[in-house]
Amino acid sequence: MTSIPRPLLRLEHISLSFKGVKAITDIGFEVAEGEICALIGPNGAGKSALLNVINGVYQPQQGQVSFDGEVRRHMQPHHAARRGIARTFQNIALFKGMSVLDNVLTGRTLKTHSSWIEQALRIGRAAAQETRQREYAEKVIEFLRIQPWRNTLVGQLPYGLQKRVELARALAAEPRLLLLDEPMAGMNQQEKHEMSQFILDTNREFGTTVVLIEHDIGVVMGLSHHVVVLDYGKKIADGSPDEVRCNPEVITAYLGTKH
Amino acid sequence: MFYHGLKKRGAVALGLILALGAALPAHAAANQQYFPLQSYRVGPYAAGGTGFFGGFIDYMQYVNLKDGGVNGVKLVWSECETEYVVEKGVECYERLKKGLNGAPAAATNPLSVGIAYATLERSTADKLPLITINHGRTDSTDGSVFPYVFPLQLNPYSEVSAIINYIGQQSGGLDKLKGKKIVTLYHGSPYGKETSPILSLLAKKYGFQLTLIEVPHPGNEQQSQWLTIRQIHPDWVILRGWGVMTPVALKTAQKTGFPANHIIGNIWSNSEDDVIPAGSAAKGYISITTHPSGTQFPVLQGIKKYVIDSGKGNLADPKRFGNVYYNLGVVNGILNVEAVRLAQARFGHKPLSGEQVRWGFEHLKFDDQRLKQVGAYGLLQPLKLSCSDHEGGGSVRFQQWDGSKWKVISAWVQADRALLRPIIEASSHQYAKEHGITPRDCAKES
Amino acid sequence: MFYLESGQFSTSYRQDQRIFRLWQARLALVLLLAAAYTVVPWLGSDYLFSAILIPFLVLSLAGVGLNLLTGYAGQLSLGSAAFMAVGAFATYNFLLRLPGLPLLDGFLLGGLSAVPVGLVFGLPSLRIKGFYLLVSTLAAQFFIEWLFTQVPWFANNSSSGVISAPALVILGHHFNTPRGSYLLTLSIVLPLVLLAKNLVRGQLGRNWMAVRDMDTAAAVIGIPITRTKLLAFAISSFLLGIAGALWAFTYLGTVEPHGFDLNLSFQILFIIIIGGMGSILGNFLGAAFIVLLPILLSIISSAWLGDWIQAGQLENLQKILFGCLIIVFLIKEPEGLAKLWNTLRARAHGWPLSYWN
Amino acid sequence: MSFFFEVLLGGVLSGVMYSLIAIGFVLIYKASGVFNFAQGSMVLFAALTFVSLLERHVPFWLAFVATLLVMLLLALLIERLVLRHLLHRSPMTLFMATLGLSYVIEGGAQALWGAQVHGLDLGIADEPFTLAGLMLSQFDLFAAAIALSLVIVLSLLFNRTRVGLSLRAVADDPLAALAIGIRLQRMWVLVWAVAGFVGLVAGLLWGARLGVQFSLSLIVLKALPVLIIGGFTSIAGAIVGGLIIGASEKLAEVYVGPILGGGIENWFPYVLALLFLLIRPAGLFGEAAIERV
Repeated sequence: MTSIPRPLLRLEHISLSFKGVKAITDIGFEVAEGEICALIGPNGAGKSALLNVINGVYQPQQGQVSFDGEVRRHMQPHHAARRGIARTFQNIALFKGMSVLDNVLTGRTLKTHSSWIEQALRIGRAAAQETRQREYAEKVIEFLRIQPWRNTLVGQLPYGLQKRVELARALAAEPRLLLLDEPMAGMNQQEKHEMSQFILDTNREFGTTVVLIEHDIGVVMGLSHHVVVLDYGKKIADGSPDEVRCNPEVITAYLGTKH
Repeated sequence: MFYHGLKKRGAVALGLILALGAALPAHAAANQQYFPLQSYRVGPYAAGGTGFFGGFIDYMQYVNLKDGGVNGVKLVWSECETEYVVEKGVECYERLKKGLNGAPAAATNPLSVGIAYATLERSTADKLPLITINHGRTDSTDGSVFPYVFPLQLNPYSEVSAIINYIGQQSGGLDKLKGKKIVTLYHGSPYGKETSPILSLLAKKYGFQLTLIEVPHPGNEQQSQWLTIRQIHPDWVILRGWGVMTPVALKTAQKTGFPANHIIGNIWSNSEDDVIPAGSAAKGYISITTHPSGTQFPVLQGIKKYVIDSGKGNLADPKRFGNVYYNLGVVNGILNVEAVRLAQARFGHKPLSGEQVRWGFEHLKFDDQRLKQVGAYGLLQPLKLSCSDHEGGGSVRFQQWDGSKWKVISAWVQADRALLRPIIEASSHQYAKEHGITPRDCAKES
Repeated sequence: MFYLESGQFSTSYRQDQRIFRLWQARLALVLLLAAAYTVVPWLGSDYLFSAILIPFLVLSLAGVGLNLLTGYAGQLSLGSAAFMAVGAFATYNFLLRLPGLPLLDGFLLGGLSAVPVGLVFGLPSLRIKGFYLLVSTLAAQFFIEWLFTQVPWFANNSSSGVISAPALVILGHHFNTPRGSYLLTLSIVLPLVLLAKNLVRGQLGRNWMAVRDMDTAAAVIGIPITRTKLLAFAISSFLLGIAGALWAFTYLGTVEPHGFDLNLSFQILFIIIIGGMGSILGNFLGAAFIVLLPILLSIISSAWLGDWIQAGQLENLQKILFGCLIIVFLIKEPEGLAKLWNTLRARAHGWPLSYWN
Repeated sequence: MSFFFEVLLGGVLSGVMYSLIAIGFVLIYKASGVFNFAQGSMVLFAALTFVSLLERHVPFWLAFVATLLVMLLLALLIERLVLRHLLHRSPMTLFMATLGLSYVIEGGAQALWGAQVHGLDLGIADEPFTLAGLMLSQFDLFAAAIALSLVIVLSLLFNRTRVGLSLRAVADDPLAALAIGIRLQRMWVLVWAVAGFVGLVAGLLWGARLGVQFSLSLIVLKALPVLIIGGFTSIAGAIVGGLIIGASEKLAEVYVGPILGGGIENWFPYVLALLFLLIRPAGLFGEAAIERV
């Protein structure tokens, strides 16, 4: 696929290895503002590792990530968050001891500017902001239709709902780039359908750019504008769903014939 | 037993106090004088508490059974476990100070520096004497500033002064102290440090070479300290121990080859419970005491006859009868009861308020004749208190552990109280200043 | 009467964010406070004040302090007493060496001086977790205890090393009586607890819990881990510092360094375990429990089994009981008395429908 | 100079005692992931039971065996009543549970045997003799020998026997161990009982030193830094850690103490351990815990 005029995210020659074991080898691709990009590939292809590189959980040995024109080799997670990158995790990383509402509210942390002293005394910006955060959180909760569980501890929710709450927490941060690590893993068709709807709506209503990892090819093809295929930590295809679908390497990779 | 009955009803009453959070209406008192006991029979220092309060209770019991109380006023008491913990001590003080079924409290006797400090100002405010026999706040010796506090017999300063005097005797005169090496091994706590300035002062005065070494609380590791001592090679080691520290010190001394008969233990390192755990290492160890152990004294025989033999004794373990802590309890009992008796002589033969008993304490006077009357000659030192002197005695005897029991090896050795007085007054007056107290004029006191 | 609360709907988030959403709760609170300031001081006895209410209030505050750190931010600490000691000795010295310094400012400064200490011993928490952190907090415990015993200056060179309460005077009004100390303590503790409550229901509180539950995720959503943890240590030791000053001056009156030993730290930890980790109310329940249980036990026993169970054995019994309770709570109700209380209320709401929620 | 070595040696030898306590921790931590704060009170309980039996004229070995049985019973109860119900809980929770446990055991020990101090004579003299200009005591050597043989026995137990193998399996991965049919509960009982045994030995040696009494339970506080330095999972580590702590704290007390006013032994080991933590969080011999993202 030809270079995009103004990509929101560009990865160049990213290589990552743990104690000598290569997880990612010289990968580079671009994600345009406002598109939904899917990362696919067999297990251990290095998809999650790549997300972790993008929002700074891992530091690549080589290559650089540029987000919104800003180039950096080393990015700390909270810096990534500040720049507007939010994400969900493959095995849910919610705050189990807190209610759904509180979990979503933690997503607002970067939007809160009152000092803790103001919060303690409930003076100045604190009270007003608390209310504003609450309003926004409620908006997200409504948007993802999880109002009934607003005050339930997330630990007690079923898997599917937890995935939704995690998405809600990510959205609460009003991200420009949303990284979703297998948002539909372990869901039945019905749930997958709903989740895809949420992702599409998010993308449309908030214009959020999305990079997601998904195994269900059907869902991927239906959902994304742009697909990147990884295998053994290398990029083997990159393009529109149709282009990728008929790419021989991809087929072999998926049919698993030796090469 | 009838006083247990009292105890029960008293406790129920206390229950009510708790429930209502309101003061107990003091209904007409039976003819009784009450002693609130902040005792401790568990925890690290249980050995001391059990012995002391055992002796104290047995003596009061003895007075009840033998003479039917003091001039017909029965002695009653109830215990409250403090576990030697200050907070609990305060709780107990507050719980018991109101008296028992209208029987007014005479005085409190917490055998604990910490609790004594924490209840010192309360006692003064509540007009209830606070008896800290052989311990407590040194400057409370000055009764003009501390009217309600009585460090009877011996305060910490007198303690060390007497020890130095004894060492002087041993080396043939205080002038011979010059150039002697003395190490003081002290418990790492305010109690342990309290006497350091006095020791330094005496060191300057007599020109002996003093080294102060601290043992961190609780003191169950002293290898390094004793190696240092061995390095110094002192003539004497003064042991200012507490609880486990003393036996461990003796053990470690043996281990590092320091002779036990050149270690002198202070007043809280002088009981059977301090040496028995050290086993053979304690043989020859010397310590001071304000009262010999043993049961030969008439008063103890009396207690045996009236209390122990009739199965009313307080001790669970009869072997402890007549040991150091038990006898301290008996001595403490004698002093308290005598104070009540003196106060009754002045205010009438009836239950007295703490304020009245205080007068009794302040006029305590034991000469040999009186000591013989109460059957405590040789057990209790002659002493005389006054408005300005709430200590009274200030002399100790020295005892040596022969492996199975303590042997008294000296006559009464007096502390150099004249020397200490100005220091004490300086400190007490500072206290008076801090707390806006105007000292009583003792000339006016009768 | 509980179902009276039905039909109270929050019509704005402001309303919904109230600490006490229901008018019944608010009324109860007002009545409670009114009683605490009028009826109790009027009826109460010295014993009630100085043996029950004051320690209860002080320990509650200390519990809040530790709960912010351990219950909310998830940093286990056994050094609470050390920070209390710093508060007490600092307050003492400020009031001693700056004559004319108002009493309350003294307490405030005491609390503030505990903050840097808390930060220093909190720093390792950035690298180490779980009970490894115990080492750091225990180091604090022993070092501080040693320091105050060792350096006579802290106790104004008094040979006994004991510090005693300054005159508790505010604007010429004396608070040295038990009743006065109670009112003083109450008026210091309540506002501080309110502040703590505001913190934990605000953004910082949520960040603390986030760090407690999963710090990697917390970092990813932009919570500054270092800052959040250190703030927990700072604010916690501030509250503990003030609690320490109260402990020394409105409760005991005099205190020596060993008064702030490991056992006190344990006690405070037990308060939050029994009362409920991650709950403000819990600290009060836990403190009440830990203050009252021993007293009730000893009174009951001396009242009814006085003869055959002696004081000593009772203490052992109580020790055993405490231990068992700790374990039982950890097993059955990790969220402590606070949780039990809430379940009870939930039941009451449902009444008479017994199988409500 | 010889003084320096004496201090060093003395420190090393009291370090041996610390190691004895620490081993108990390591065993339990290895097998059940519990940092057992109650180890100290177990030592107290074991020693108290033993001494009280002796004082009731029970012959030495009988008393020893009887005490072992008591410790076994204790382990059984602990597993039944506590551990079993705390499976899969956070280490913090488990730790606090053992805190409660220590209260129960201390209270029980005193309720059962009373609070007075007991002397204990193992018949080994603690008098010094000089060897190559260095002062030693038979007792120290005896203690060291005991510790050494204990380590050998334990490592044999762990590496040679079938029980030991399954123990290690449990330590490595409880679930897998369950899967291959190892009875977790039984293993825990076993380990706690062994820890009880170690506690008894430690209790006897310490008791002979300090007299058997309440403050025995306080030595638990010395073991924590030892574990930090040695690592929570290595018996060898416990030994080495103990020696390091023992030696360094004594040297510090003698050479640094006077400058600071003495009595620094209580906190010095912790500061030392803290430095270790910041430099080598896993301890000398412990396996570094890797955190999954």
